[in-house]
Amino acid sequence: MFEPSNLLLAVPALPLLGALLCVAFGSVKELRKWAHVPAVLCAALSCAAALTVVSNIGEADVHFPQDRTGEPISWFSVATATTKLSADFGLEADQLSGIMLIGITFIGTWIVVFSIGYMHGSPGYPRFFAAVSLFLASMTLLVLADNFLLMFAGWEGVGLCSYLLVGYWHDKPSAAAAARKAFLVTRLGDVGLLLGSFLLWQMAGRNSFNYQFIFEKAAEMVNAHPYLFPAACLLVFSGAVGKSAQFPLYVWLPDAMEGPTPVSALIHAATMVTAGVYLLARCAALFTLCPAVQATVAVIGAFTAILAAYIALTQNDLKRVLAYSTVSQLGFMFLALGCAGPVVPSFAVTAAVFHLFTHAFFKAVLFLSAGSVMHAMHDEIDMRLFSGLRKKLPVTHLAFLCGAAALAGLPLLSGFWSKDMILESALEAGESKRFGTLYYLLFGVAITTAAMTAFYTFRAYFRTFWGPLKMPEGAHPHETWVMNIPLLVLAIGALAVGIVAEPFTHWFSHFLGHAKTLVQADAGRVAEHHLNWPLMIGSGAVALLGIGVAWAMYAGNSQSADNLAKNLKTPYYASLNKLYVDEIYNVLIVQPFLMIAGFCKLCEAIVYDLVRLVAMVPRFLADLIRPLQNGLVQFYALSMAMGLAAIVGYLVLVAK
Amino acid sequence: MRPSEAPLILLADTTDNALNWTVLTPVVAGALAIWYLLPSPQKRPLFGGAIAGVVALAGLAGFLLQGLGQTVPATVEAILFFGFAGTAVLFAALMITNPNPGRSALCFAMVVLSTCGLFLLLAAPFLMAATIIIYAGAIIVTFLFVIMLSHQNGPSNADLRSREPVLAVGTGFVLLATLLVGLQRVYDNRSVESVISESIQLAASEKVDSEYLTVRKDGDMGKPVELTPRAKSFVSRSKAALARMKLAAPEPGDKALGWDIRVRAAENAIADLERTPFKDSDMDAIRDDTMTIAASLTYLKRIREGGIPHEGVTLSPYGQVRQITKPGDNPESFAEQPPEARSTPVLLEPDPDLKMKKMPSANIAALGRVLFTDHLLAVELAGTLLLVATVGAIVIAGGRREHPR
Amino acid sequence: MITISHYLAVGAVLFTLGLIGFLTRRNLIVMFLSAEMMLQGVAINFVAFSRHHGNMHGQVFTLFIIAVAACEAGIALALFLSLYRKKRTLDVSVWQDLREAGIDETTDAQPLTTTPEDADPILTKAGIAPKRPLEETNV
Amino acid sequence: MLTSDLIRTLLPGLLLLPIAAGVALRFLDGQKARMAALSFAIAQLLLTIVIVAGGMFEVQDTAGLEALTNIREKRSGPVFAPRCVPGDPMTNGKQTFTTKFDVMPFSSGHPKIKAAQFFIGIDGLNIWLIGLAGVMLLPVVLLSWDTVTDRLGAYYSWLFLLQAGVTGAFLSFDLLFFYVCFELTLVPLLFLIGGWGPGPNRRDAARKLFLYTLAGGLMTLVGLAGTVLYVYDRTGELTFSIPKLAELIDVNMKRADEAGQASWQNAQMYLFLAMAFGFMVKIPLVPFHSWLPGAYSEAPPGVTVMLSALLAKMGTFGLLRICLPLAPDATLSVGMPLLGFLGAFGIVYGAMCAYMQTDFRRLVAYSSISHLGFCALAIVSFNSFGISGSVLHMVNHGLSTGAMFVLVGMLTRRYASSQIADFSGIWLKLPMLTFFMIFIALATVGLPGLNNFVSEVLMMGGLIDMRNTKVTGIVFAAVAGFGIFLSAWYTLTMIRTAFFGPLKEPQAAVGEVKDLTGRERFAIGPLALLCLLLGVMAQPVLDVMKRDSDRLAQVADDARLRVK
Repeated sequence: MFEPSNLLLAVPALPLLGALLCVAFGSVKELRKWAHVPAVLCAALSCAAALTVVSNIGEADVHFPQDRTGEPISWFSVATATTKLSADFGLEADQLSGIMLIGITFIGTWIVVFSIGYMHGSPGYPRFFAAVSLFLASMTLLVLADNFLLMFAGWEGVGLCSYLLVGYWHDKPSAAAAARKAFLVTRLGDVGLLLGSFLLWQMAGRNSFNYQFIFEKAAEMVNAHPYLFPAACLLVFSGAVGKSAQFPLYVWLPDAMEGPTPVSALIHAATMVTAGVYLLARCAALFTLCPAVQATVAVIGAFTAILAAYIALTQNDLKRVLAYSTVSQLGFMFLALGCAGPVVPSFAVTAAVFHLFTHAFFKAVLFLSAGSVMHAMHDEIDMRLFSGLRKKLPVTHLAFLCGAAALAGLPLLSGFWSKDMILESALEAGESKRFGTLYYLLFGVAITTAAMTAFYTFRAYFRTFWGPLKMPEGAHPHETWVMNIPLLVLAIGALAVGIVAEPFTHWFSHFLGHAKTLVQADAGRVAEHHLNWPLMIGSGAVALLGIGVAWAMYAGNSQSADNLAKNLKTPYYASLNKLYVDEIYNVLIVQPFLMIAGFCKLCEAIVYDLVRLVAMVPRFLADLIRPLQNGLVQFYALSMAMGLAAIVGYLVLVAK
Repeated sequence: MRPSEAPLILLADTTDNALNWTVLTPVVAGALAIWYLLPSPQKRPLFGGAIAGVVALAGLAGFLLQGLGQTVPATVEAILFFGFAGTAVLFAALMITNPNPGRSALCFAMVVLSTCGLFLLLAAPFLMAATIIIYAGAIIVTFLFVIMLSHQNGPSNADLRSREPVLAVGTGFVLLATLLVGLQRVYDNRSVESVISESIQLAASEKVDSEYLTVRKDGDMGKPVELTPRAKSFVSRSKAALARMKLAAPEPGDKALGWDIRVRAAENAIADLERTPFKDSDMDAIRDDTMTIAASLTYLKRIREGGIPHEGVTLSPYGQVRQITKPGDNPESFAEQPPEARSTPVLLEPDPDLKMKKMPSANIAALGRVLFTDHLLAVELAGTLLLVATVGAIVIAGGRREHPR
Repeated sequence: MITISHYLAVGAVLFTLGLIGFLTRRNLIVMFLSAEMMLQGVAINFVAFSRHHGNMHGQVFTLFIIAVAACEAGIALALFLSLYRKKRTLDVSVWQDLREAGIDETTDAQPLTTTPEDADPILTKAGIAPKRPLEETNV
Repeated sequence: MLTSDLIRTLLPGLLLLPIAAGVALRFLDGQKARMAALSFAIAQLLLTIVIVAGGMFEVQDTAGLEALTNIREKRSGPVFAPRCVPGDPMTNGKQTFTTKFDVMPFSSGHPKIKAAQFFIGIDGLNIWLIGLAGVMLLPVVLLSWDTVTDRLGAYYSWLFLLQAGVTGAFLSFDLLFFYVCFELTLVPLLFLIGGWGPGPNRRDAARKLFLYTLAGGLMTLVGLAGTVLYVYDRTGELTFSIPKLAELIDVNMKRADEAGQASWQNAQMYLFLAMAFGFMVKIPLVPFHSWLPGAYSEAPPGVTVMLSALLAKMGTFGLLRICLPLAPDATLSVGMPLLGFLGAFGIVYGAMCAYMQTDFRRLVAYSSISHLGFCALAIVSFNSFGISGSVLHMVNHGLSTGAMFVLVGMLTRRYASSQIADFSGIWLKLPMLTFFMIFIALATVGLPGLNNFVSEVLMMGGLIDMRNTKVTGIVFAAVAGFGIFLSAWYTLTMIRTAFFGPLKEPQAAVGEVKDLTGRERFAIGPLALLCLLLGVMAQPVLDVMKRDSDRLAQVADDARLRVK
């Protein structure tokens, strides 16, 4: 029963059970306020199961069902003599999934705990926990699935939960709009992912969606389909772009902040948005075969990183700053993924996944702190309305500071190490023959972004917690233990997880480097683990520079920020208005789409009655001969006689 | 030839009996006369219609005398026929042209009476009597009553105008022309006779190759030659004549008469003639073919004229009741004999077995026997129909409302 | 010799004249007489064929024609009467109600003016004095 | 254990019960009619369950079929093998997959001239559609409970006759019987829409539906008759049995020499076009769809459910049952590009139009066009994935769109408006209805774990696997994928407008507006449950249809080789 393979099944099954229990609790009036209990319990148990599973990942991966030789448990399958389209219910935990699992279940559990306090008394309390549990189930399914279709099921499941949770306050129009936007924009990428998976399936001989099966045929596929294969990779990548909020599909993520803050922390910072990173890491064996695609990935990642960072510079909404920073950090991860190939894949991918891992911690703690602030400020999150809260919310302040420092990449904190690995990959990729210059350029972009990151993070920090005390009306700041404990736990994680896991022990990269997919992608190359001191010093300096500027501008009550904004009007407003991307999309995509739809409607109005033209033909003919029906008996008789005379007369007198 | 093709062959047979003067004269003049005389708001001079009517009647007589290919000797029967027929047609024309419905009814009575005369000539005395009693006696009188009941006083729209006179008259007379031409085609045997005589003539002629075929120039001897137009016409007329003969094919049981043999022989001969080109050596074969055609057509024509010879008493088509003699051992030679030789007259001969002592009583007896044996169901149905009609008439006409206005 | 074809020709002429009468004349009774005359033409044909073939079937047919004509006459005259009562005329052209909707009625270009006729004489029911039109009582 | 004999005995009951109900209900009215209709619907459902449950095993058990296969051509075997045929003559206690119920004999005893027969049976293609028909009747009756108020007896009577017609078309294995049922459905529809529709344009909509689809159906009749006569001309066998015709064509196409094949292909092209036209109108594919929005929006809610869930499926079903096996080469050479293009175009066009609709019913109607375009598009891939996916999608779409219309009907019954813009924040007022609406909407957009996902994946697979026209297949798949996105687009937009946001209600139609009653829950609950069930456990369904979809794919493969 407690064999690893069964526990593997328990990892997604327990949260699913939790979700069902939450629904059951919700349907009983007395139990409604206890609806968090099953969610928390199941999340915790799932976490425990996940840890057990990960500890068992050694030489051999953990599978469900355990016996690989027999027929897989089929969700649905159609097979012919030579081909097979089958969605198998097969779970597999390797090192990559293991890392993901820990992040998801551990952080998820603490966020669920935090939610108990945060969501207290809100309408639809059971609904929230049911959705969160369902999310955990889907997300773990996503990372554990051993084939594309099952992964896609989890992929869509998290999308659904995101939709439900962003639209949690469904009577708020902005939340409703944000939910729809989040679902639709990611869905656009998902379609690409589905198509890409199918193309891979087709190229691999139409037999299986299994990762391993497809990866093993990757080399053959590239040779056989020199154009289709990169296209398939790009399609898969488009799925990742949608889910992980990369340019051009990132626009949903800032809007998704309409959801409850724990949701933002869990789904839109720590876990779901990293699914794209996970996917690309998983498919590293495919992507490393297409350098052009890899370069695209890197460019998109870097561009997203700097774009989002630029927008984040001036946002006044605390959660939005964090949202854009999430986008930006995800861009970093994609940049690292895009370096795999020129760099030893296991190194670059490890960089990305490591950043993913640390980012999950510090971004979660940042969001939760922001949530705590919001909770205290009577659901106000506009930084212009409050300041100087460090006295009122000491635990929150502390946690936020930890998270912000880690995010900014202060040396020795977790963000520093992971960001450093990414920069190093980019730098190293610059030495490659193809696209070398490009990667150097991207490195420059990344360094700039790092500086901006430090600046905007601490801008938010200083504006919120420093300066004179200012609070919106009706706010009565308080902190409860149920919210504080998760904050502190995650804050410790944000500080320590980096230095513990990687820089001196290389435990993380060794562990991850053994993942089959990465071994295959490495193709025999070995990653060198060393500390690049100049780079480390440089990036530390850049981070400190950013923080310093922020301190100078916002810590005191100086007018320098306002002066700067007045002097640099164009860049300031561009950033404040998010570079007008929403407006541009509206003009470039939404409006043309609506115009096409309107055109279709117009066509429809025509087509709808077009068939009546056909009906008019007999009516017209009838109008021609209707006068013959004049009601005179003799006329009818005459017509008959004339007809008879004409026919017989023709036959007898005329016809030869 | 399949049975369904027969009428089309007949209708398409225009090699002779095309629309000719004997048909055109009565039809055109009759159409003019009727159109002239039909009631119309415009007054038309009466004499125009009268002249056209007289021409039409004369034309009709001409058609009957000349157009049907039968000579009409001046017998009493013929005089009576022309009298009755003329009266019937004349009064029919008057009936439809007279504006006064009462007079129309009287004219119709005259038509009925004339028809009865024709019935008598056709050896149907009972029908004559019945028609006079029922039609002239009962129906027309009822009509007169109705006419009086609807007290027609003065001119009315209904009587002084005609609906579509031109179209109706045209239609009617086109139909009449069709019928008359059809009659000619079916009953006029002159074309067959001409084919027979021509083929006999050809068979006897020594100049067959110069008249029947193209005249060859010197030095062309031995080369094949084509048919002359005249020869082609002969072949096609022979075909038409044969087709006409085949229309009257006897019942399958009478094949002993040699009908099929003759038909096939003629067909082969015609096919032989059509098979051009010819050589000099074919001349005798051509003569043989024409002889075969002549002999076959003669034979077929005789069978046709004599009706279908079978045993028993028959009313022969030309007014004689004759007893047909048995074909004997040699049916072919029997059929080659003229009809008179194949039967013996029995008219007015007392024959106790057949109960035909006197013509009128014999007619009624025979009619009664047929009615109550072969047509019993129909008689009953007719009786029921009469009853139902009586009830219907009472129901329709009976319920008079108090005041219609 | 008078052959069957002569009789058929006469029958055809009668038939045609009857047809023309039926098509052109507008008085219901004359139309009916025309139809009867067509039947006469047919009857001549039947009797002639009867003689030609030497059997009685043609004559039997004619007999049935007479029977049917009698029925027809009875029904038709009853119908004429009831029609006449409705419109006070025997003109067939006044009955054209079954034409297509929206098609104009066919009327004569210059209708003859006819004097309105009196209603049928009404027999007095026992015990009830007949009602008179108002003008007449005033006079 | 349900034996095939029992099912064979019960099978005509699927037709007779609704007919009997139709006759009986004619004499009832009011509450009595409702209760009687409900009883009949439950009886029909139970009968369907028995037959489908038993038939599943019967259809999967192909042992008898193998024996039959060995007798005939080595590789092929019969194209269709209807199981549990009433009137099966049974040689040696084994099914012969034929019937002896002659209805219209064309000769007395000539061995090669067969009669038109009462030939029904179940196989992998129709068994789930029959199940669908049985399942949908109950919600329809329950939905009509308070949405229809006058002449109830007549209404339910027509409804049951409609059910009989649809079931007959699905069950039929005789060409004439199929056509008769196919067209007979129009008569009840005409009366139901014209007589009980809620709007003022119902007469016009009913007439348009009737004439339009009748015109299409007549073209199909021409095609069907042409096929029968052409086969008679070529093989000397006159038969209306679909399995027999399919087999004759299959075998003779293989045996024919090149010239024979060419002439046969030429004839098939015209026959296919004629046959497919009626089905294209019925589905409907896009240029021939203009009867649909009117009919869907003018019909009473229950009838709309029937229309969307069952009637439309007759078209796609006909493509599989009739067009492909009876004109395989033309279906491949002409049908694939034609249907594929129209289907692909319809997906996008229908979705675009759906987005622009302001009325709930019209929106769902256009979404139906889009989905059925998907179905038709997947059929033309003509491989096992596409065909089984398509058949499954017929069932899934029937369930989800049917449920969608049930919900729309419930909503519009409560309010005197069906304009989407009149509603907002209905979630606050009717949470349970909203729950089901979102659930069904998610099923419609193809969320994994719900039914449409499975069929959509299979259809996508079929399109990608569309052999020998690789690029077209991928383009088709891309369009289909885009269609999936578009369906989310318009559905969620509708949900957002009407169900999210602050509360805004139009004027109530009758009395106070309350959430779903027990009866309504009973109508929609099972449908939602089935959606979930089919999404999670689709494998048994696919297993049952496997043999037949594989065989059809085989027919298409053979034709593919010839067409090349």
